[in-house]
Amino acid sequence: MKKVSNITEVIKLLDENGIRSDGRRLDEMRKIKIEVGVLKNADGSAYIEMGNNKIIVGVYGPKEVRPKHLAIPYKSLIRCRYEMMPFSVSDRKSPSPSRREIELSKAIREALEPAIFTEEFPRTMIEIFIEVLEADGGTRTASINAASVALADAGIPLRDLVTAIAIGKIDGKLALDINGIEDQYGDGDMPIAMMPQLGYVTLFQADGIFTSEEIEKAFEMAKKAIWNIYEIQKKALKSKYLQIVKEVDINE
Amino acid sequence: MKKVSNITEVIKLLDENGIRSDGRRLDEMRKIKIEVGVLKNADGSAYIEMGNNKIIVGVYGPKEVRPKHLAIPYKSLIRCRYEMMPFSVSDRKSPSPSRREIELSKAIREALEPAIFTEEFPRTMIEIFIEVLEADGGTRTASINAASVALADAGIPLRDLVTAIAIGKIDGKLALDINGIEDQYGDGDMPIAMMPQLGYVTLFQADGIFTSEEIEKAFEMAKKAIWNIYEIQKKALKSKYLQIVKEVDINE
Amino acid sequence: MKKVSNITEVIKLLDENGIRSDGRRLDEMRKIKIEVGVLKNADGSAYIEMGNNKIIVGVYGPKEVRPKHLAIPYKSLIRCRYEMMPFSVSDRKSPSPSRREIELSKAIREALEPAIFTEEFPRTMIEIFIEVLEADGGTRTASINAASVALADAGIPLRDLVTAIAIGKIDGKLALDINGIEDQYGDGDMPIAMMPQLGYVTLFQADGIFTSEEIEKAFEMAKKAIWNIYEIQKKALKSKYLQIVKEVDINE
Amino acid sequence: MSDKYQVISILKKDAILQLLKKNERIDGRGLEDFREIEIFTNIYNKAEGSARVHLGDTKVVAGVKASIGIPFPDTPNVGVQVVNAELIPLASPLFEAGPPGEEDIELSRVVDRGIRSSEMIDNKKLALIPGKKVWMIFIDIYPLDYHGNLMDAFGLAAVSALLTGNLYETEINEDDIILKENKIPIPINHVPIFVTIGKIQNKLIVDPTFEEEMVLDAKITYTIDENNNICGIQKSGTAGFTIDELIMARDIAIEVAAKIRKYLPLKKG
Amino acid sequence: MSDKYQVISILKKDAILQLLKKNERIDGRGLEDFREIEIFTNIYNKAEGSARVHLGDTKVVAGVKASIGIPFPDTPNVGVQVVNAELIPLASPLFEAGPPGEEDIELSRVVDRGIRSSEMIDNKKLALIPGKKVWMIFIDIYPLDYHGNLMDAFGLAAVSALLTGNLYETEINEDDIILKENKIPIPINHVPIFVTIGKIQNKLIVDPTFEEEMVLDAKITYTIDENNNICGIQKSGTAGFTIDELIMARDIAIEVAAKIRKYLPLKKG
Amino acid sequence: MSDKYQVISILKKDAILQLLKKNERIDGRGLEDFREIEIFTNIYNKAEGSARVHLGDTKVVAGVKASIGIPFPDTPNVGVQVVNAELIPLASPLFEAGPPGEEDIELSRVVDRGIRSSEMIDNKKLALIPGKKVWMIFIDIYPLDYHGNLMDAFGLAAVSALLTGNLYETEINEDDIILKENKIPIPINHVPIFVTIGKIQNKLIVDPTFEEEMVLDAKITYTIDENNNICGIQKSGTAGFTIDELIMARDIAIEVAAKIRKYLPLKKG
Repeated sequence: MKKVSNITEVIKLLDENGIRSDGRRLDEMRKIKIEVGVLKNADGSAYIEMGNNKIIVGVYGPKEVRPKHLAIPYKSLIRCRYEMMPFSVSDRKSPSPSRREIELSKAIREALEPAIFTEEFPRTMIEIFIEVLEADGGTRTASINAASVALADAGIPLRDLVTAIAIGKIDGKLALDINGIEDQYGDGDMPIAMMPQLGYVTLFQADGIFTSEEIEKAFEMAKKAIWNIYEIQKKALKSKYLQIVKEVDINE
Repeated sequence: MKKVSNITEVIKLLDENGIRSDGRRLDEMRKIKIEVGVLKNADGSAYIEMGNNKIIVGVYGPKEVRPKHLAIPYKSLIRCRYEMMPFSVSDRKSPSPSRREIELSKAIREALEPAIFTEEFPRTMIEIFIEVLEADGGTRTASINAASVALADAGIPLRDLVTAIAIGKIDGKLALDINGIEDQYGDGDMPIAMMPQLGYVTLFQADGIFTSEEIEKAFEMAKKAIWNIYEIQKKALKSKYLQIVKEVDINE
Repeated sequence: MKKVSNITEVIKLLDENGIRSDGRRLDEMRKIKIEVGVLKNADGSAYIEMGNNKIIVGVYGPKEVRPKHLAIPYKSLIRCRYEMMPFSVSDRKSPSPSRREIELSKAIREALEPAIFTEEFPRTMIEIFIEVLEADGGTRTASINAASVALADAGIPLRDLVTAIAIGKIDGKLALDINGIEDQYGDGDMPIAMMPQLGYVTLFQADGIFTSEEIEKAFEMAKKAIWNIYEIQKKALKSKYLQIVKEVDINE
Repeated sequence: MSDKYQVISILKKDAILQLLKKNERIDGRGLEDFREIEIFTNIYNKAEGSARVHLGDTKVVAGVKASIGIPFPDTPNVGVQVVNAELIPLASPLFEAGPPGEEDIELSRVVDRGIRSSEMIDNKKLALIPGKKVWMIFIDIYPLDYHGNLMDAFGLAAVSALLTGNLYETEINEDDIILKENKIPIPINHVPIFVTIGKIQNKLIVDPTFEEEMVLDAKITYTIDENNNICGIQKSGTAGFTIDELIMARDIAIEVAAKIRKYLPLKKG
Repeated sequence: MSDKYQVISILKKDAILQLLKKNERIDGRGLEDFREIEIFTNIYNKAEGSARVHLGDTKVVAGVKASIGIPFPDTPNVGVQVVNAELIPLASPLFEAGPPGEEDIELSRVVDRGIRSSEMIDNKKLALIPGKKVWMIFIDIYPLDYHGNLMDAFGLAAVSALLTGNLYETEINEDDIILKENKIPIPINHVPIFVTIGKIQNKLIVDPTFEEEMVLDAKITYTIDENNNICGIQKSGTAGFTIDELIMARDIAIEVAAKIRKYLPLKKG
Repeated sequence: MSDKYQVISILKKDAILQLLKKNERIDGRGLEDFREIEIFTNIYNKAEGSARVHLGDTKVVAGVKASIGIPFPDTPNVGVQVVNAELIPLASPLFEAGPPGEEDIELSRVVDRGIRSSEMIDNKKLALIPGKKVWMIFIDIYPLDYHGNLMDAFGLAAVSALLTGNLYETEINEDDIILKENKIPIPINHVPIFVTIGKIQNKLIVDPTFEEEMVLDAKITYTIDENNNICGIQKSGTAGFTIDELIMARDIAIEVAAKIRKYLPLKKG
């Protein structure tokens, strides 16, 4: 439960020096931490902290499709379930899936599927389970960053990782990686996911109002940030691999 | 949303000359307009305006039964779904099916099924979808009038068309084809559907209080109206057929 | 609907002579009446009155499992549905299953299954339907008493009957077979089910606070009562059997 | 219940049809005879009213619960009536657990309309503070053993439970309702009886058993009040009736209702 | 709709792809042409506003209902807007009855966001007693005949129904709202247009038909207001776009939106 | 989870049983040893309290949310406590998405009763305006990785999140509650520990792993407070216990609870 501030008080998202309420510059990202292989049952998994967002993702598959009649003869069926835990937000969320969660599950699935060689595993399914433990603006992009790492961790062949960031608009200016307050009181939100190496945008949404020029500028800001996150994703994957190598060393 | 009238005001459904609030005599029907073949995807379709009621019906089938285990070895399975759109009534109706809609779906299905040669299409199903766009008393009878035309339009062999009308009771008198206000403030409602040529009554319901004599008189009133509507149904079907013939002419 | 008593009034569950509000001693059970074979459709059935509790149980099976994929290759699937009728309690219960009913359905099923030779009927299912018509504390134990008799009536081979009673705690003292008021205003409730001949406890639950000693004492109290109820169960079964024998005599 | 048609054997079906041609029924009844009726009332003490009805082997229960609630905005001065019926699997292998299906809903709505149209409950007496607080009367009906003609058994159970039911006397203290010790009967104006007549080929039969229902072409239920007025009609089934059949059925229903009425428990108060 | 992929023949699929290579479409349209548009408004009289939209063979309806309700605690001074869309089986053999699935929900949420972000409805004028009573505006959208591009048709229907809708004038009497005889237009600020562009291989096409949707790799919907600002974006489908494609699609969308805008019914009041 | 029985191989099952005969377990533990426990608290900042508990490989989270609501009419002077647990498919291929099943519900109800019976939360301190406004405490529990004995892990997570949780201080202004800047600990009276003991043939084992659960005959959970009183019991599984076994299990549970209690986070305030 959040304390409701005096509503007559104006929320100031940007100070006279162009510094945001959490101290960041407009083009500054929040801290990101990714851990790989955090779950034992899941075939692949990852945990991400992106600012205050805390999200865990598990991937199962490729596995048998149930019920069977949903199997697709020429590719793997991708399923994705994005869920916010009831305690992840200011006012407790009911545990049953909200319309927002259902829409985001589809958008995230369609952000990830372009990266998966689905045609290599016909008649199977790959399941992606995303649980938001704490939410603070940008959970869908953080989820995508963790999920593509979890897919890689599951050994599922990928064309590229999928990397995502949101561009927001606060006090009329574009701002990278907006947080919860900026999302709530700002003027717009534009999440973008890309396969950085291949140059494809696989998630692209917006609400709020953007001019044509702002969209182009937003792509520029996003691309830069996405390359940074991409490195963090790869490092996270590598560190798990290195750890395994070390364990093998020790055991020898 | 309807403006709530002053509730102390008495609703007068019949004036001193026996004229109803919408200007009709007790034995006078509202205007009916039927169009056939209004939808392209449906195998058969019809649109009806009966007074202010506006209803569209689509028929699919005979087609494969899903799930398969519901198939009936010796006849076609008839399915019927009667739905009021949320904006079709004064106070917005929730989009999920109400108990009233579920009951009427059954009653309408059992009004139509006697006319269908179901035994000619074993292990198949015929689906009848009824959407009420605007409701003003008598939607179930208007739905039946449109649905039997839509079944014919789908080329499904019928023993006869099914034709329906409601008899109401207002200010203690039987009234043909009652509208919404008459239904709400009147003393009773008795919808009747028949296969006119064959003389079978396939829907018969009532609420309110009727004497034995009133039931017999109601049948007389209904029969007359039903023959009139029957002609309108046939004309609607014929006009589509003629149109097709004309189109063929043109194309030759 | 129950009249709400003046809430400042203290509920006295035990008088100065150790007599309970319904006149019983602490170790005194309520009256039990069991009738066997009360339903014709069910393969086995029983009706129990245990104090004011009135419960009817029907058993179907062993029968084909639906849907088929739930069948267990080496034993019978036991299903159990415990339901309180909306009018069985002070404030009308909604007809949809409550979380309490779902939990008790599981607990009762797991109290009965140990007594059933499930391995004799692989790939079948046995269904136990429990309907509470009037509830007054101890419905789960009364349900078990009736259900094990209904299973026997269905001719399902049992290792032993299952017999149940609840021990409660009122005014700090253990009390046998607590009723609704004692359950509501008392300090604890500990339902116990046993297969008396075999000495196995198949249901054991508690809420409230009990010391280690109280648990041992509760077992002693329960065992005694369970042997009494066991005799009533057997008599009920025998009386139906005798009745059948008599009917046969008469028919000869 | 979509595969009801597979439930009885062709031999039994033939037997029923052959007998009917001779105006006989498989259980020996005449075409217009109903099965033995037993009614037990006020049997469940947590309910404001209750009834168990046996109609031959068909056994059903109904319970009435009352609570104080808010009236509907368009009827501020009358109580609220809710009827709910559920075909529970206890009563038949054909019934499945789960939310009410179209058959459950039709049954409860026909009972509801019959009670409402006959003005059985004196609804205006259920308004406690007009526009603000009214009695809400819930009538829940369940089958225990299903052997045909739930419609009439459900109607009889609901009516019997209402007839013998009680409400707390109330006292109004500004906007609060105080329930007093004393109980008074549910205010009753009229008593509807539900009579279902089945059509098999061109025969009309009263109170069909389960096996007869399996071969019925269609059914018609008339609800009849004590003045022989019709206060409810519901046709069901996949065939039609001629108008003559419907008028004949109405006359049979009026006669049968008068006979069933004698089994009713005494009205309270 | 998971087996949409089986719905059209491989021959038709090939034909579509072959034509597209020559920048042609199976129905003869140019890549950036939309189908014929017809809009009928205020056609259902129980609704505060209504519209039927034909986009080629695709036919949809939208209805607006208003009622007085309580505002959300965090926005006490603005009205409530609810958009609901359901893919009913009347409109296509691919749609199934039942609660809305992810496709229905996505469609209604994109329409909702477009109306909200463009500030189409002057929400502040819907507050009747700030913090206590506001107008709630429900927009329900249904397909009647589905032949592709429900997104744009749904958006156009919702917008047309709002543009031509009416609310009762109100009078405030302490804490009660009195509805007066007179009706006034729903207060409108801006008008968003929804334009969906499909990507097949490396071609961008406007207003895809059902058959084109079956071979699309991905779709992008831009919502455009009358100042050519973007007030909503939604990418869907199992492939990606290059940034250049997205910018090109944006430019096409702005042009197309301007053309579609001419079909809009006249704003009331 | 109905086909759990197919999940582990017969070889593994045999291995477990053979070892148990020698009072050994497949992971090397003694019969009454629990797995390694790790507890992390106050880790999710939107929650009033939170905990992540590792019990060997089993990982679960619990979060506490508080909001101001209306008390139940029959307990006007105490706060409201709601416990919810859901077996999400993230944690195991055996769990399915969808509304809670009987296993989820049993787990949450046993945790709920243990907290309630032990009077862990000082419920009376949660009444803000008696009869009108109280704190509602929601405890939501989820598995992340399921490797046996969710019961004890869920209990430990719920208790740890409550122990370290905080509520806003409140001020009462007539009928309104004002939340102040300051936060105070959730008022705690007692601390229950949940100990589940499995029975395999005639052996009793503490803290069963997933593989052991697959061969268990039955389970018994005792909830133990800091005075070694029993404040909750739940038997589950398809076999029975002798009374001697149940008493032995109780003694083991009391001993184990005392050991687990040392892992608890420090109580706030």
